[in-house]
Amino acid sequence: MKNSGNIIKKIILSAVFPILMFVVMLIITASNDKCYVNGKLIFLSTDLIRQVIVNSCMTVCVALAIWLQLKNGRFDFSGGASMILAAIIAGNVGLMTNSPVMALLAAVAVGIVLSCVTAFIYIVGKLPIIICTIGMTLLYESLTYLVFGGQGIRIFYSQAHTSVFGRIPGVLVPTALAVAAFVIFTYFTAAGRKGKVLSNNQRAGVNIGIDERKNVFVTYIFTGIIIGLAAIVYVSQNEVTPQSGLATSGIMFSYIVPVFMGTFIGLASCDVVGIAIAAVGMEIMNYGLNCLNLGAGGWQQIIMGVFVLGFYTFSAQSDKIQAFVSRLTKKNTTAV
Amino acid sequence: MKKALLKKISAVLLAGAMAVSAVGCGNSGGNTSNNNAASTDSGTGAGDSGSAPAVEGKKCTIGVAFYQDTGLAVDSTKAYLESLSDTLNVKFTYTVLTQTDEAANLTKIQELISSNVDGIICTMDLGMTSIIQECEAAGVYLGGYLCDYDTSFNTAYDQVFKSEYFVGTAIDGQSPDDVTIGNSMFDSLIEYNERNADAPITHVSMAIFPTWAFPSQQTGADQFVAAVEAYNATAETPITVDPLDEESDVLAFAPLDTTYFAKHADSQAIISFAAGSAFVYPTMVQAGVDSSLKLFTTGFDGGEEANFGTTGNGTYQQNMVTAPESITYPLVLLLNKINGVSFPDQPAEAERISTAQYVINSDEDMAKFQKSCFYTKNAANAMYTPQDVLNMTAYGNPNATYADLKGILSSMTIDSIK
Amino acid sequence: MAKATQHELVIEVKNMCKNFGPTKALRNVDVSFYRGEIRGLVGENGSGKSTITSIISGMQKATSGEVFYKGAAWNPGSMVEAQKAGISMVLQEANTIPNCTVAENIFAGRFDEFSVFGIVNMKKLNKAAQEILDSFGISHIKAEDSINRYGFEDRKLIEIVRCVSDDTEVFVVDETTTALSMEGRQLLYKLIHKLKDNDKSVIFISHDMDEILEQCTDLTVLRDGEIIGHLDRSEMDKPNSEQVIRYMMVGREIGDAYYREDYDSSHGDKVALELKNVSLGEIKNFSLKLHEGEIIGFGGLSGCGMHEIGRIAFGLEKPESGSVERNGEKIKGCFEAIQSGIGYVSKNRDTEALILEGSIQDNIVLPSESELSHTTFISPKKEKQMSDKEIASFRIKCGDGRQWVNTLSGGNKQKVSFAKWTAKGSDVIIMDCPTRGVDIGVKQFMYGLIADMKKQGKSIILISEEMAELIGMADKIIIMKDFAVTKEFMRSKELSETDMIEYMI
Amino acid sequence: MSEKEKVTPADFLKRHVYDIAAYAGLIVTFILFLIFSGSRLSYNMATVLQAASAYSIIALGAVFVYSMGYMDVSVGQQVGVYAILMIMITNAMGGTAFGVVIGFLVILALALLCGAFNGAVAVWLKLPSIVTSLFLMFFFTGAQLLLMESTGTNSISIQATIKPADRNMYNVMLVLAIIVVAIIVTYFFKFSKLGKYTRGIGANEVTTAQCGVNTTKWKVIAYMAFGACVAVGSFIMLTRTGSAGKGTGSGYAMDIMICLILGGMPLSGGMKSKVSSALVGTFTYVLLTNDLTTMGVDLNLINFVKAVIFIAIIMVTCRKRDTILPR
Repeated sequence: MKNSGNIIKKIILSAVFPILMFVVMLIITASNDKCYVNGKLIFLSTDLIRQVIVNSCMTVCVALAIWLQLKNGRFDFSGGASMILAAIIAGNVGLMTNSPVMALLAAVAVGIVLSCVTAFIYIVGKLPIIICTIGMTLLYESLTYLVFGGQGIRIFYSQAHTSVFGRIPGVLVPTALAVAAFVIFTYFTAAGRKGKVLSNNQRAGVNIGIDERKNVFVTYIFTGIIIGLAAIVYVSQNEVTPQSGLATSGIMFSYIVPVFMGTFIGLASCDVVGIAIAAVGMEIMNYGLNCLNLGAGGWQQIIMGVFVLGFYTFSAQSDKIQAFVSRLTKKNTTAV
Repeated sequence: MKKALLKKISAVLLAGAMAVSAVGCGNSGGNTSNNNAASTDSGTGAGDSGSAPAVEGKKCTIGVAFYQDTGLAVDSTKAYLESLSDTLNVKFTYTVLTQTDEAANLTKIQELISSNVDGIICTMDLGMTSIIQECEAAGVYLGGYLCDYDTSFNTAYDQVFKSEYFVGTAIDGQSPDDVTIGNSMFDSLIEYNERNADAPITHVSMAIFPTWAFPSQQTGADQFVAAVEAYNATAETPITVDPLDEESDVLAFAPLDTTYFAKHADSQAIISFAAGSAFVYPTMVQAGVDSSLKLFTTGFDGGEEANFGTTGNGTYQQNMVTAPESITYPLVLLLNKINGVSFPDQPAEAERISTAQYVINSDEDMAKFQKSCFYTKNAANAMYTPQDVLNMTAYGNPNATYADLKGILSSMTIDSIK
Repeated sequence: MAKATQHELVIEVKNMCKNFGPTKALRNVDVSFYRGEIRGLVGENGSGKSTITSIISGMQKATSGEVFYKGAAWNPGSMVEAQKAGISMVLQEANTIPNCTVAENIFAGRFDEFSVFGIVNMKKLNKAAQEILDSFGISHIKAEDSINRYGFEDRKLIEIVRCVSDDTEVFVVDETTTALSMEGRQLLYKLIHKLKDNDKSVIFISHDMDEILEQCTDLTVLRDGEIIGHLDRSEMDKPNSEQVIRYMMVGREIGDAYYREDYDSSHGDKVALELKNVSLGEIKNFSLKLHEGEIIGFGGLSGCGMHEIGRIAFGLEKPESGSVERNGEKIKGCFEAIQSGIGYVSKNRDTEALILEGSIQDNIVLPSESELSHTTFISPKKEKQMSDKEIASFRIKCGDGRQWVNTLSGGNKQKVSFAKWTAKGSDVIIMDCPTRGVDIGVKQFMYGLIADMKKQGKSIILISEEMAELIGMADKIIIMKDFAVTKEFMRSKELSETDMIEYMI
Repeated sequence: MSEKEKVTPADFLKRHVYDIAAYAGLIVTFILFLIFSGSRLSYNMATVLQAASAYSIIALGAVFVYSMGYMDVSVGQQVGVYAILMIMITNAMGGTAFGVVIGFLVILALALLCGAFNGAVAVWLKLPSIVTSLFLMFFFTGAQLLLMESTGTNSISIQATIKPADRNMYNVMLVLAIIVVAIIVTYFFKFSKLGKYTRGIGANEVTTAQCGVNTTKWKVIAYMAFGACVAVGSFIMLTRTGSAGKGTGSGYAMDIMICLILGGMPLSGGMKSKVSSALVGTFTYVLLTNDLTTMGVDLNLINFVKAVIFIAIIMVTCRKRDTILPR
């Protein structure tokens, strides 16, 4: 990313995906009379933009939280659970204080605390990350039954004045913060650089003199911030009920596709842009599917599955990736 | 992915939906006593005697399998049951069933039986045939609550409703046998228009749950349409009803999709037979139409009052819920069985009885409603004292009849709130 | 030996022992290192030279004995600690971090020095890195570039740059030069002499005798974990010094019982394995005929392509063109290779040859399961018999076959990876650095084994970085450089390492 | 190069801490079970047996996959779809015993196919196998929804009798099923190439490959073996209720994973993998749940207690000793 002309070219390359997605969905919907209400094509309603933006913001927040751990070499199951728990607490705080800002602060605070606890158990227990985070997920999920009488949080998002961070323009605030947190950590902080080193050659990194425990802790603090921000968006858009049986990991999985795709698209620019763009593309697709009334059915699941497989297949061919990037446009056409 | 997620948690949301369409609370007009359960002294006497007046029933445990683990409805029901515990000499234990996994439900029931319950109140119609088999095998009685057991009623009537261990069920107001919800929705609409003669609602759209889950809602919708047509025949300002759109108007336990508003662009109000507070209203807020559109819906989640009638955005114009006291029906029947007695007029086969919904149409109704124990989650506001309930049992009161028991279910209306 | 020194003592090792399980890597070693000297450490693999330095520089702990650094007792917990205290070491293995920039590699451990409130000033960092690179005279490496763009050699240099800084007191070079070209070596030589002139201490480990004799000011020879002797510059300058040193290293004249005695390089006529103008990457049209009962040795610097030849011959790498054939059958992959009786002793023992987290028996029988299996059933008894037989015949030092391999010493590990193929009864065995990191006893055993194999008419490809070994064992020695054959030697008494080295560098 | 001293008793203990902790867990839960089941002990035993039957069979199959260090997140949805298909096919064929057989064969074929897919596609496309199973999870979730939507109800029941009327008979049947599967799995895992190779792959794939093992082929076989067990497990689960719905089998994948971890199976696979982990873990897990209910622990607390116990156990069994943090 040295000269700006280069990066612009890259971003344009990346932008191909959502544009393509838009065109494809437009064609599909336009050719389907289900999608016309008294002659108007609902896919092109202003609602499209609102929905895409709102949902993309949610997706971006969660995806960043997942990706921050992934790119540091850890697959963290507990992100979803932390988010749900933070959401519940934040929502209730928000209701009590009747202030979305308080809710946001609470969410971030809780997010950080939970992440730190996870990091602490991970470091002290020296457990394999997946096992450790499965355990923490179970723990946090069980807590959702114990906080606020296990009520979860219902009416936070259904009240216009509390759920501002779930709608335009409010939703842009936490998203922007999340992106900022991610970018600052990855590209500016020492911890971020160390994390990069560790993820690429853990043992060497430690031998050279990086304090891995400290680094993990710092990384988790930033993850916590992002998770908190994701939580506030989530609780502003959804009813949050107590979860169990690792259901939260399902919630997290449901946002992981943009991570895969994002990192792939991101090859053409940087990962944040990639994830954001992937999210937008996905949401355009989702909206199109909704217009086709495939939005919530089995088909949507299957299409998702195909996407996971397809995109991961591409990004997995790491040796050929550079070639892909050069022919990105063509590849995408075949991918969709 | 968002929609996928929603699908994933839809099971939990259904629970929410049922909570909403489930429980309300009030006081029967006849009954003025509102002293706390704990303070009521119950009679004494040998446990199993079925005739002596005001005798204490056999000491027993009853397991209650809820459809979800949290929520106002569950809490107020628990509160009500616990208030009865001492007097009826019943210990209640709770568990939670899933909406979609028979095997899981069976295990839950088995665990209840293992923990030595004498009777079970079940609130989910899933895997009933195997569940009833378990109960028969273990000699445990089973009562239904909030659920119309339509699947079982149609597919396994002999196994379930004819089983001597199934005592019957109280349904949340919409037994497929006598659907009233369509008409009451229509009445609410007309009542609104009379109140707001200057700006009446002339164009509405509807939302229902899938037929496989709540067949009565489809019937209700038809009923509503019919009522509107009858009205239009005479009315000077006719009302248009958008026909049900197979996809967007049938909520598969996932929130309303925003494309709904595009598809019903001219609608002024949504008549939601599905649980609107959980599945319709939030989408309205997200789409920013909550001030322009009105909502008539089953269910009350808590918080609706802030935008009900003339308060707030005035989005809600009608809410419809059921009283937790209706659990008294299966409870009493179970207690009779456990104490080895029955009503003189006990029908041969188990029945499914619909409970009166009560309908919150106006600010006044809402005010009344806020005194109820659903809202306060306080058994002190319950409609029946433990003593009342004991008197409903065949062993607690020789004169008690099945007819009376059925009677209480129809008596729970908004007007019966003091 | 007598070191009437004007130099100040910096490190003193007293009575140090180090055991790896049963094997003794160091036996009561006493040695001192002084400022302003370049101390060469020479000795066969497993003679303990790397062990000493790795203990000094905090990689591992001594079993007994003590170290004094600048007069104070010294036992560092980690390489980091040692480096902070001024003792830094360049390892044999590549130790750079991929996907990061050169600058990040250089300052990986020291980001904090460039950050304010945790925010790194990359400009400053890159600038500093470039300055250091320039000061080392390797300006062709750019600090901002990703390290992936640089080859093995440049990475090695970057490593060196990373661990040498102003406060470096003792600098250990452990067989680094084999990785470097002439140019790279010159850079390194300049560096160590600069350090020496600044009155620092350099410990220099290498197999390259000429290099040692040219660069070092002093020399310490080890054998079997004991100090055999010290030479100072004057002694090193003596004409016959090389022979003397080698004698000290091996302890006897080369060519006695240690290696093969016979010098008949005869072998069967039947071709056991043939490579037909194989090309892969930089290797172009390589051909080779290996006959029954023949030992062909491959020599060269690591990275000369000989290891790749071994992998191709075993079917691990698919040649872009050409073919590998045995008994007229094409070898498409290691599966076919093994079926047709080829065995392969990988140079990366712990990562490729052995299942460390598994028992000796698991490892030995793994290639032979197909033979052991009768209608899907594998009798544990047969397995045990097989592995016990090998354990016995290889005299593997262990409790029993259930002992885990990662609890064994290097030599015994190597025995296990040999045993896999003898158990399988393979007729062609490709050995890649078979005696790397193995003590003399085991070495001798291996050589004996190889000789027997030849007698049994088995064919062997012996790839080795140790020329003595090749001279001692091979019927034919092929020297490679830059992925091409530079010279072939036939077995003869006269053949010496110096003859071969010139074709390698 | 982790050079260690010779094996001391302490080492031995360290190496077997998995099993020790696992069995301890089982014993404790079982004692609690005996105490709290009280008068309904025999009944409750049946309960546990029935709850554990499907889990244990699937877990047994999963041993092959987990011993390679892989995991599968699609089991739950697979079980659901298989159960539904079974019912549909059987009913379509008039609920005859023949129909049941055909139905089972169909799902068996499907299961094997998915196994092959998981194994082979992952290799061909150079994907981590978690991704292929993730794909299968999405795919089967969709399939399950579509199938159920096509029936227009949220629960369909099988018309054939697949469960002995006599409860004891049924329990015996379950016990037999578990034992048989356990024996077969043990045989292939301990006494045949399959087990040895899967463990080898888990411990060090490169080495295993260089020992002439066609890893791709054996991965596929291992996954297919798993698939077979999933099919059997689905059938067993179906016999319990004779019906299936949208959510049938949901959460199985994670439960299986938890069971195996509780049973002391290292998620990294390798030589430490054991068949016993499956049974020990499953019964520990089921007993634990059962105990907590019979003990009358407050609903909202049950999950918390479970979680704490789980963390406690992994703290003992999964602790790594290394200078770097395990990934």
